[in-house]
Formats: sequence, structure tokens, C-alpha cells
Amino acid sequence: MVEHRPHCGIAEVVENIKVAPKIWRLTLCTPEIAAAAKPGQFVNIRASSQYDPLLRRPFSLNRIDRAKGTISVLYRVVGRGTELISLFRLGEKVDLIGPLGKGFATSHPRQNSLFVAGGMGIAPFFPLAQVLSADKATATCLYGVRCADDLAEVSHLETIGVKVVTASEDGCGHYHGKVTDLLAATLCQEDFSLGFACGPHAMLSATKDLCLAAKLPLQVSLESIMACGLGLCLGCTCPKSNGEDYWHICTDGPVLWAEEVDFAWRR
Amino acid sequence: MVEHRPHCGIAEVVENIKVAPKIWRLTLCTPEIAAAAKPGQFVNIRASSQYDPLLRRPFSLNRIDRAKGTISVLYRVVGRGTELISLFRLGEKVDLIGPLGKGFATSHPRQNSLFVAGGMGIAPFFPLAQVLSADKATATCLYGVRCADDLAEVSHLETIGVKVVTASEDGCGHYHGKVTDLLAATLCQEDFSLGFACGPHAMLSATKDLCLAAKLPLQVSLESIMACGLGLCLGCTCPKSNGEDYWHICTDGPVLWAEEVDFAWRR
Amino acid sequence: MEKINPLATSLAGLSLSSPLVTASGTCGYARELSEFFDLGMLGAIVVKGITLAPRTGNPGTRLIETPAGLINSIGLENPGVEKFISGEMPFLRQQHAPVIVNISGNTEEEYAALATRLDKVVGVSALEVNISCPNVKTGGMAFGASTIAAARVTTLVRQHSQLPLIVKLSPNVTDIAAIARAVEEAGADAISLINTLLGMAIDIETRRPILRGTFGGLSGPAIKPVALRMVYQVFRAVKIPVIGMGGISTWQDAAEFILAGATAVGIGTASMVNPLAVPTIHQGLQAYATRQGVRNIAELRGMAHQQ
Amino acid sequence: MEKINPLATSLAGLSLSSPLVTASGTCGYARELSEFFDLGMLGAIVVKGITLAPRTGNPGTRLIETPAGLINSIGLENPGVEKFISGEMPFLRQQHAPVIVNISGNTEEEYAALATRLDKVVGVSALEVNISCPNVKTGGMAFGASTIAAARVTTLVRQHSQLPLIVKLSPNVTDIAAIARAVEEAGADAISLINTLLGMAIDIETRRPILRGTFGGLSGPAIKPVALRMVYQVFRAVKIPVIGMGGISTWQDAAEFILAGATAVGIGTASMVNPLAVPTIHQGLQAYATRQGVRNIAELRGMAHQQ
Ligand SMILES: Cc1cc2nc3c(=O)[nH]c(=O)nc-3n(C[C@H](O)[C@H](O)[C@H](O)COP(=O)(O)OP(=O)(O)OC[C@H]3O[C@@H](n4cnc5c(N)ncnc54)[C@H](O)[C@@H]3O)c2cc1C
Ligand SMILES: Cc1cc2nc3c(=O)[nH]c(=O)nc-3n(C[C@H](O)[C@H](O)[C@H](O)COP(=O)(O)OP(=O)(O)OC[C@H]3O[C@@H](n4cnc5c(N)ncnc54)[C@H](O)[C@@H]3O)c2cc1C
Ligand SMILES: Cc1cc2nc3c(=O)[nH]c(=O)nc-3n(C[C@H](O)[C@H](O)[C@H](O)COP(=O)(O)O)c2cc1C
Ligand SMILES: Cc1cc2nc3c(=O)[nH]c(=O)nc-3n(C[C@H](O)[C@H](O)[C@H](O)COP(=O)(O)O)c2cc1C
Ligand code: FES
Ligand code: FES
Repeated sequence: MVEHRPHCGIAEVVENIKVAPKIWRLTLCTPEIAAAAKPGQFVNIRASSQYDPLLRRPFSLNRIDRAKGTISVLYRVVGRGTELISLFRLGEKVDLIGPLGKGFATSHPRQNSLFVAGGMGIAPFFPLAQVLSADKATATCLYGVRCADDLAEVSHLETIGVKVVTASEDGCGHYHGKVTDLLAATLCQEDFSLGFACGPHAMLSATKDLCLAAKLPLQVSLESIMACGLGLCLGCTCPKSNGEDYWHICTDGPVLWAEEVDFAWRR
Repeated sequence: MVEHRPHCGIAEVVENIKVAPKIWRLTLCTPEIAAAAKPGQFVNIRASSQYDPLLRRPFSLNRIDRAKGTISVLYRVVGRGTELISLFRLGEKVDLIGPLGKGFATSHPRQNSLFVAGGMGIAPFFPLAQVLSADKATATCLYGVRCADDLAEVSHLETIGVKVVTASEDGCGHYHGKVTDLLAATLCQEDFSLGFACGPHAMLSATKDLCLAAKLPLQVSLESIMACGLGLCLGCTCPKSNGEDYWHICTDGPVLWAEEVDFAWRR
Repeated sequence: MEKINPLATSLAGLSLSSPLVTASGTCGYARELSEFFDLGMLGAIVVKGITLAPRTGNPGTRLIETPAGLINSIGLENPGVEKFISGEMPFLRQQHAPVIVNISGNTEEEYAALATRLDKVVGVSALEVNISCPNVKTGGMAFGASTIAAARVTTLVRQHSQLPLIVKLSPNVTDIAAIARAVEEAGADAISLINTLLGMAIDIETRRPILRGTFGGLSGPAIKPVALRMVYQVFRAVKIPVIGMGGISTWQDAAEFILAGATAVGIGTASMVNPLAVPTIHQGLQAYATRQGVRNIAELRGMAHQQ
Repeated sequence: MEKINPLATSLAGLSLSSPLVTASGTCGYARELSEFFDLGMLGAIVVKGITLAPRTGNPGTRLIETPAGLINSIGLENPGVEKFISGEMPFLRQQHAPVIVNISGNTEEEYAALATRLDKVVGVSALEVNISCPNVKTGGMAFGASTIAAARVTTLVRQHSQLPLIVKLSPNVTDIAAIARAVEEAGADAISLINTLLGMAIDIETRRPILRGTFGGLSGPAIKPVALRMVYQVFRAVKIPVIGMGGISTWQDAAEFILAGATAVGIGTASMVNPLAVPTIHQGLQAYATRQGVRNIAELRGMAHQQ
């Protein structure tokens, strides 16, 4: 079950701008969703009014502005759905559903939080950081990218007090190497009360292992192909760590406790 | 066989403007097509880069500007393809093929031509009139519409010397009634050397009968659902008046001599 | 005086407030959709396929988007009949729509056991016997592929249940009319069709089928022309009512199925893409009935067959 | 030294410059496409279906656009075998690609007569026996719907022709593998599939089927998942090569069919929408072969079946 009754309707494009060579931010006016949304939840957007592409595309909430009644998503153009979305114009009407899924659990001790982001996994952390900073909790974000072109959000996160450390294998970041290597190093140096991770499967899997070893409770935000995003189709599974049955990412997640997830699964 | 090797490629949108409540003119930069095109031919445009809608949409050439290397189509928004086309933006790349089909035969005596247009059937007459007026031939255009909102092109045609008489059943035109009634009246009053008609099936059928009776040779521009526009699929048929086999509108037409066409056909 | 409902219809003894029903497996147990519209708009709620024992469903990727379509390989994930009755029926009973339970078995015995178990459950209005699921190894589609097997399952379920019996056919056959006649003769009260077309996709980088089970079921607008054709064929072949489905996304699609002969129409993939599909289609059909000058949509049923 | 062509392949004794062939009936007799690209890129030209006598084709609407698909009801319009030989073969002989003639009969005798007539015609490299056309009243699909009828036609054509024999199967069957095995045993040298899925559409204003013949054949991207599944199934069932087709529009689609087991792939509806589809797919496949590290695309054939 989703936490709020999701809103399904039309929202107007307030802004759709390129923030990095392949990365865009789409801002939509949708007071209902803005009012109900929590960090870590997502929206499901129709890229076309036609039947191809047929399915909506899910994106994490990247900005939640209750006052303005807007939400944003930060997306990378990877295929035809995101290509079409990048063509959305100011004032255009967009068909979307949200907020969907369970967001980050922030009711746990989190004086000193650690974010681990891989690539577009950076998207959900800004609203999370806002909630944390409102409570005077501190946060460090380890942010891995392939190259400088993939970097987004750094200055925004810093503005609201997050300490951002970037990692890349091409040397463009603070740390030369994988974000999970940076994580290993960081966990040796500092103690954190709560971890949040979002990014590619392999990165999340390694992050889980490292945090488990460091006894740091970790929440992961997962992805899956989704047909409905609502719990109707049961298509968006990932195995539970009990080895028996499945989580449904759209309703049980997308954020789950890492220990509940079996990352050994592959498609 | 098409008359010229058609060009298949990408053209840039130079202009896409609303000229009446539901009618738009799209102008594309495509020097190859502009150079080869003749009045009465058409272009086949992809409305979407996706598979739905799957088929291209055919439109008569409404402007042929060799000097600028542009062509235009005048289109009415009637369904999802034309809806999508109306969203084409300045500079956008459009996938089109053209020029296609056989245009109007202008090598016949045509000192005093008569155009009969119904609704969007007005589209191909401007370039035809340009050719005729270049040869100092005169032309009268009987133009039937349902209401004033459907009117387009009148002043343009007049500028190049065409005498336009409009007919409508709501009384917005010069003549109150059907364009074919206007035609009957006109044929009683004046002699023409050659007739050209474009419009709905029933209108063309009645026009054929009237012109036949008046011994006025008539060319009609026909429509059909088209899958290829190139003669590949054999799907765009209309029966020959020989009662035996079919014309293929995309290659034998869209312009045919009215006497060669059996208008009794219905889908 | 009561307002006349131009969409009210009846099917196999059930009275439906509209011809619109959910397609099994695309609307769970109706909880989620109830957040989007009044389920009373539905002629019936056809629930996700139920099996005797709980099933966790298939491992690996379960969904593949295709041009205007969707391949699924859910593998009948469901809580099993007991947990369905205790966990889902209380909610379903409170909805203002008859509940049709879609059942699947690996063996004939399982179908019989499911029929027996569900027969007296309060709130269960009819059974939809799924002899067409492509996503389970044994059983499933095998029953739907031969007239003999289809008839046997139907007879058996008939023997074990007093409930109206709807048999859901597989489209992956040479002669859908023959299967329809076979299940009619075996005692089916209605037929629903189509289930998904068997399809697949291959990952060209890993060079392997994307689905662990290689094949999955194709649904959505892509299959509508095939579904409509089969409904048309079956309408001519049998006297029992037909629930038509397969790609219905707009009221125009629904109207086509009714004209082809469907008494009711199932909305599946469309609801997943747009949870407001049912109310939108409901409104459109109502207006269509009025424009066509009929007092009830049922007057249009099968009209496409008239010469 | 000659440049190695990573797409060269062979099929039923023919050497093809690429796995790409035209799908019958979607490219006429190749004249029109020759204006868009060098036909030498094609492994073979499969011409529009030929019958013994000329056919004017079906009256009324012949085309319906559907979501990501196309329903056609052309009805095998063609000039008949004699005029084909005199009118089209001279042009076809000049092209740098083998010519495969697609033949259709209303009766077994017509298939035999066509095979006899075409057997010694210079420039005809192979026959594709269409036992799957949904758009003619008698014959056509009827032959493709049963193993016995399919085998009989195959045997008969085999007896009357020395040419490599490709049998084109209908997808509208329960067990495509069984039909494939039957035609293999009857002497087919290759199998091509799929022909179109039987579909229909209804005009909701006139309330009548849009096509005069009610049903037509569904092609295009919509059917690709079904076509790919059938190619995969047939590859496992027979030893003779398979020409796969059905909705192939991109090089990725073509690659999927090759991984599923196709020796060659037919491009149909895609060429009608985009006459440059063949050269685009040709280029994409070439680059794919290189990226996959194979010297010839044939090394990828059927790889999706490996464990
Ligand atoms: C809960 C959730 C939140 C997400 N948040 C973001 C976000 O904030 N920013 C962002 O850029 N992306 C996000 N994604 C991924 C995003 O949904 C996909 O990138 C997008 O759907 C791709 O659409 P496309 O048509 O451009 O690509 P396609 O052409 O469909 O496919 C391109 C590639 O993307 C993969 N893909 C397609 N659909 C999905 C999907 N639903 N989930 C994961 N991968 C997919 C395909 O397997 C393929 O490799 C999120 C996904 C989920 C499930
Ligand atoms: C040679 C030719 C020249 C044409 N020239 C013009 C023109 O200059 N201006 C103009 O406005 N229209 C013209 N048309 C008609 C135009 O092609 C259709 O209006 C357009 O394809 C509709 O597309 P849609 O997706 O908006 O409509 P759809 O949603 O596909 O259908 C809406 C309505 O349009 C009809 N329609 C769809 N495709 C065609 C088609 N290919 N031909 C005829 N009717 C169709 C449908 O039957 C339906 O009733 C021409 C058609 C042909 C064949
Ligand atoms: C995700 C999914 C799950 C399905 N599960 C079932 C099921 O459990 N039982 C069943 O009979 N049909 C099932 N179906 C088939 C649908 O009920 C329906 O017959 C089919 O999808 C065609 O309709 P549509 O195109 O409107 O979705 C399922 C379909 C989908 C897409
Ligand atoms: C307009 C049209 C005409 C066709 N004519 C024939 C034909 O004459 N003989 C034949 O065997 N198949 C014919 N087919 C089927 C195609 O060859 C092909 O099998 C089918 O369309 C699937 O491929 P596609 O989706 O790539 O088009 C025709 C298909 C179309 C769309
Ligand atoms: S996407 Fe359908 S249940 Fe999660
Ligand atoms: S549209 Fe294909 S032949 Fe005319």
C-alpha cells in the first residue's frame, strides 16, 4: 500500500532545463503532489500521449516546494522516454501520478547521516537533506560519477549544509576511484548514525556490505522497470533477504532497509 | 511509378503557424523537394519518431518556393497525427518523403481554368494557380466550406489573380449553399477550358457529373489512407471507371482524370 | 423515478452496473484502484488469479515494454486461496460490484479444489477459470490449447461449483471458435477472452532471453486487433455471453468490442498505465450510447455482425 | 584482397550478401525501393505474392492503422505469373540480389502449376510458398493452419520444382513448431515466418467491420514479440534455416531475430514507413557484429538458445 492516496492528473511544466550535458531538471506545478510528497518518493510520468512508449517513466522527487506547489525531477536522457520528456515545453501539460511509494524513513536516529549516491542516484538527496537540516542533523554525501559531465546538485546540496565528497574514476572528483572505495575509506574515519544510498545495483550491493560491516543502518532506494507504479501488476520485484518471496519496489519501496534486500539477485 | 525519384530525409521547420482556428501551415526547408515538386504532388510526413502513430501522413504541396528551398503544407487538425504535427517547433527536424505522386496535368488547354475546392481541398490550388498565372492563363476558384472558420487561402489566391467565389451552407460565403450547386450555376454562365477539383469524395463525385454534363475536362485530386505513399503496399486504391481494376492513388494519382475514376465506390 | 442507467447489463445471471470489468491480474484485489475512482462504476471486479497454494511468482525481470504493448511474466504471484478469502474478501465484499474470482491450477484436481473451496464463500459472485496463463510451467495455457482439455477442466469446475462459470480462453490457438464451443458445451456460462499472446524479447548485449522463463504474455493496445477479431469469431460460435478484452484503452475501443459481440469488456493494461481509464471509458461509453440513440448499450451488442 | 563482408551468409544453397531480405508484398517488385538504396545490400529480393491468374485485389478499404501496427487486406493484387515473368523479371534480373518468388494458390493444383511455371525461369533463385495469406477467401491461410495440409502443399511444390523451397508459415496456429516440422519433413529447404496475425477493426459510427472481408493481417512493430517467439520456437524444432520477420524496424530488432535463430530477416512494414530502413539496419548490424567481436553475423545465430 502506498502511504498517501496518490494523485493522478495533469500538471503544467514550470521549467525544463538542462543542468549538465545529459541531465535535465523538470519542474511541474502540482500542488496536490507537492503537499503530500516526502523525500524518497517518486512520480510516474507519461512521456507521450500516444501508445508508444506505452508505460509511464518513474522518477524520484528531486525538489518538493510546498509553498510554490511544485515538484521537480532530475533526469538523465537515456532512452526514448527521457528523450521525449526533455522536449516538454514551458506550459505544456504533463500526465503524472504521485507521490508514489514509501520514502526515506527519517524517524530513526540520524544526527550524522551519510548519503551514498551513484550517478543519477543523487536525485532524491536534496529533499532528504532539507528535512534533515531542518532538524539540525548533519549530512555527508559521497557522490560517485563516471565523469565531470555526470555531476549535478553539488552546489545545491552544499548550500543547505551537506558536505559533498565526489568520487570518479576519471579523476574529476575529490577522490580518484569508485564511490564504494571512498565509502570504505570514509567509514574508517568517521562514525555515522544512518546511511542512505541510491544508485546502480552493484553499487548498492557493495554499499550494503560495507555498511553492514561497519554496523551502519542503511536505507537503499531501488529501481525496477515498472508497468503501473501502484501495486497493480506485481511486476517490479526484488527478492527479500529471507530468500523466500519478493518486495514490490513501487509500493514496498522504492526505499527499503538494505538488510531486507537480497542483492545477489540479477535479472 | 512516381515521376521523380522521391527524396527521403530530414527537413527543418521554418514556420508552423495557425492560419484559421483548426488550420495550420507548416513550412519546411527541403531544397531537394522544392526543386523537384510540381503542383498537385504531395509529401508524406512522420508525425512522431515513435511507432504510434506508425504511418506517415500525406499532405498536398501548398507552397513550393524553389528560391528559398522550402515547401509548405496546409493542414487541418483532425486526429492525433495532425495534432502532433501542429506541435512541431521552429527548427525541429521533420522526417518526410517527397515529392510523391503525379501532380496536375497542366499541358492541356487551360486558358480559363476552373478550380473546385471543398474544405481542405483548397490546399493544392495555390501552386497550381502560380503555374497557370505564369502562363497568363486565368482561373476561377469555387471554394466550399462549412463555416467561416474553415476559410483559408482566399486572399493569397486573389493576390495571384485567381477569382475566388466562396460557398457555404451557413451563409458565410458569397454563395449560400453547396459548392456543387455553385458549380452548377457557374457552369451555366461561363465556359472553362479545364477543371480541377479537390475535396471530399461526395463533392468530387458530384463535380465529375456536372463537368461531364458540361463537357468540361476535369482532373480530381483524391485521398486515401496510405501506408507507404510509394507504390509498395498497393493499399491506396480507388476503382477505375473500367469497372475492372484499381488505381493506386499514391502513384497513379493523387490527381486523376475524373472520367477514369469510378466514384460509386464506397469503403 | 430511478434514473435509467444506459450501461447496466447482465451476464450469466449477474447484474452489472456497466459492461466494464477489471481484467484479472492488472488490478490486484481492487484496493489500489479504489483510491482513484468509485468501484461501483465497474460491472464486476475480476481479481488477480488465485491458486490453491500461495505462489511467490517468477524470479528475474517480469516486465518488458514493447511497441504499444507489454510483456509480463508475473507467474501468478498470489497469496493462495485461503489467504485470499481471509485477507481480501472482507474488503471486496464492501465494494458495490460483484466479485469474480479468477482461478488457475496446475492440474485438473487443483481447479476442482479451488472451485469447491470458493463455491460457498460469501461475496464471490462468479468464477473465471483461467485456462490460458502463459506464465506457469505446467497447466495454465496447456488447458486452453486443446478443445478436449478445455472442456474437461470446464466440466470439472462445473461439477464442483454452483457459481456462474466464466472460462477464460487463450488466444494462442488455431481455432478459437472451436475452443469456445467446447467450453460452452461443457457447461460454461460465459467466455472471457483474450488472455495474453505468447511473446518474448532478447537482450542483444547479454544475448539471452530477457525473461527467465523465455516467454511471457503480450498485452496492451498492440494486441487489440487480434483480440477484437477473436471476440467477433467467438460471438458467432456460441450462445453464451462473451467478456471481451485485449488492449482496450479508450471508450472507442470498448465500443468496438461491444459491436463485435461482447456483453462486457475487461480493462487491463490500460488501467495500469492510467488508473483513471475505467471512469474515462465509462463516461465515453455513456455518451456514445446516447449519440447512437440507444437506451441501453446492450442494444449495440454484436451489431457489427448485421448485414 | 577482398574486404570481408561480416553480413554475408547463405541460405538453402543461395549466397546472400546480407541477412536482410524484403518481406513479400511490402516492397512490390523492388522497383520503388531501388530509388532509395542499392538493392545489392539485400540478401535477396522477395517479391510481392504471385498467383497463377492476375488478381485485382480486394475492394474497399485495404489499410487500417493500429497502435504500432497496420492491418492490411490487399487480397494479393498481382499481375499473375505470366505478366510477372515478362514484365518484372527483366528488371529484377539486373539487380545484384537473388530473387525469391512468393507464390500463393487457391488450390493445391495452382501451387503445383506456379512451381512448374517458375522452375526454369532465369533469375528466379528460390520459391517462397505462401501458405499463410489471411486475405484471400479460399486457400491461403487454410493451408497453413494444419500440419497435414501444409505438408501436402510442400510435397507438391517440391515435386514440381528444382528450386530451393521456402515455406512461409502462418502465425495463427496453436503449435507453430509442429507445422514447421511438417513442412521440413515434406521437403522444405527453409522456413519463413511470420506472416500477419489475423486482426480486425470496426467503424463505431457505421457499426460495421472496416474491411469488406472483415479480417485482415496485422503487421508492424506491434507483432514483433510474437514473431520473435515463434522464430525462437521454430529454430529449436527444425534443422532447416529460418527467415524471421514480423515488425523488424531497427538493427536491434534484426539482431534479436538472429539471436533467436534466424538465418535471414525480412523487413516489411518498416520499409513502407521508412524506405531507408534496409540501409539503416544494414549499417547497424554491421557495427553490432564488430562490437560483438564476431567476424560474421552468422556466428550469433541462435545464441539466445545457449545456456
Ligand atoms: C523509483 C524509480 C526512481 C527513479 N528515479 C530516477 C531519477 O530520479 N532520475 C533518473 O534519471 N532516472 C530515474 N529512474 C530511472 C528512470 O525511470 C529511467 O531511466 C527511465 O524510465 C528510462 O526511460 P527511457 O524511455 O528514457 O529509457 P528506455 O529507452 O526505456 O530504456 C533505456 C534504459 O533505461 C532502462 N530503464 C527503462 N525503464 C526503467 C525503469 N523504470 N527503471 C530503471 N531503468 C529503466 C532500460 O532497461 C534501458 O537500459 C528511476 C527509476 C525508478 C524505478
Ligand atoms: C494525397 C493526399 C493529400 C492530402 N492533402 C491534405 C492537405 O493538404 N491538407 C490536409 O489537411 N489533409 C490532407 N490530406 C488528408 C490528411 O492526410 C489526413 O487528414 C491526415 O492523415 C489525418 O491524420 P490524423 O492522424 O490527424 O488523423 P487520424 O487520427 O489518423 O484520422 C482522423 C480522420 O482522418 C482520416 N484519415 C486518416 N488518414 C488519412 C489519409 N491518409 N487520407 C485521408 N484521410 C485520412 C481518418 O479516416 C479519420 O477519419 C491528404 C491526404 C492524401 C491522401
Ligand atoms: C501484469 C498482468 C497480469 C495478469 N494476470 C492475469 C491473471 O492472473 N489471470 C488471468 O486470467 N489473466 C491475467 N492477465 C491477462 C489479463 O487479464 C488480460 O487478459 C490481458 O492482459 C489482455 O488485456 P489487456 O490488453 O487489456 O491487458 C494478466 C495481464 C497482465 C498484463
Ligand atoms: C501490405 C502487405 C502486403 C503483404 N503481402 C504479402 C504477400 O503477398 N505474400 C506474403 O507471403 N506475405 C505478405 N505480407 C506479409 C509480410 O510479408 C510479412 O510476413 C508481415 O507483414 C510481417 O512482417 P512486417 O511486420 O515486417 O511487415 C504482406 C504484408 C503487408 C503489410
Ligand atoms: S510497477 Fe506494478 S506493482 Fe510495481
Ligand atoms: S500507399 Fe502504399 S501503394 Fe499507395
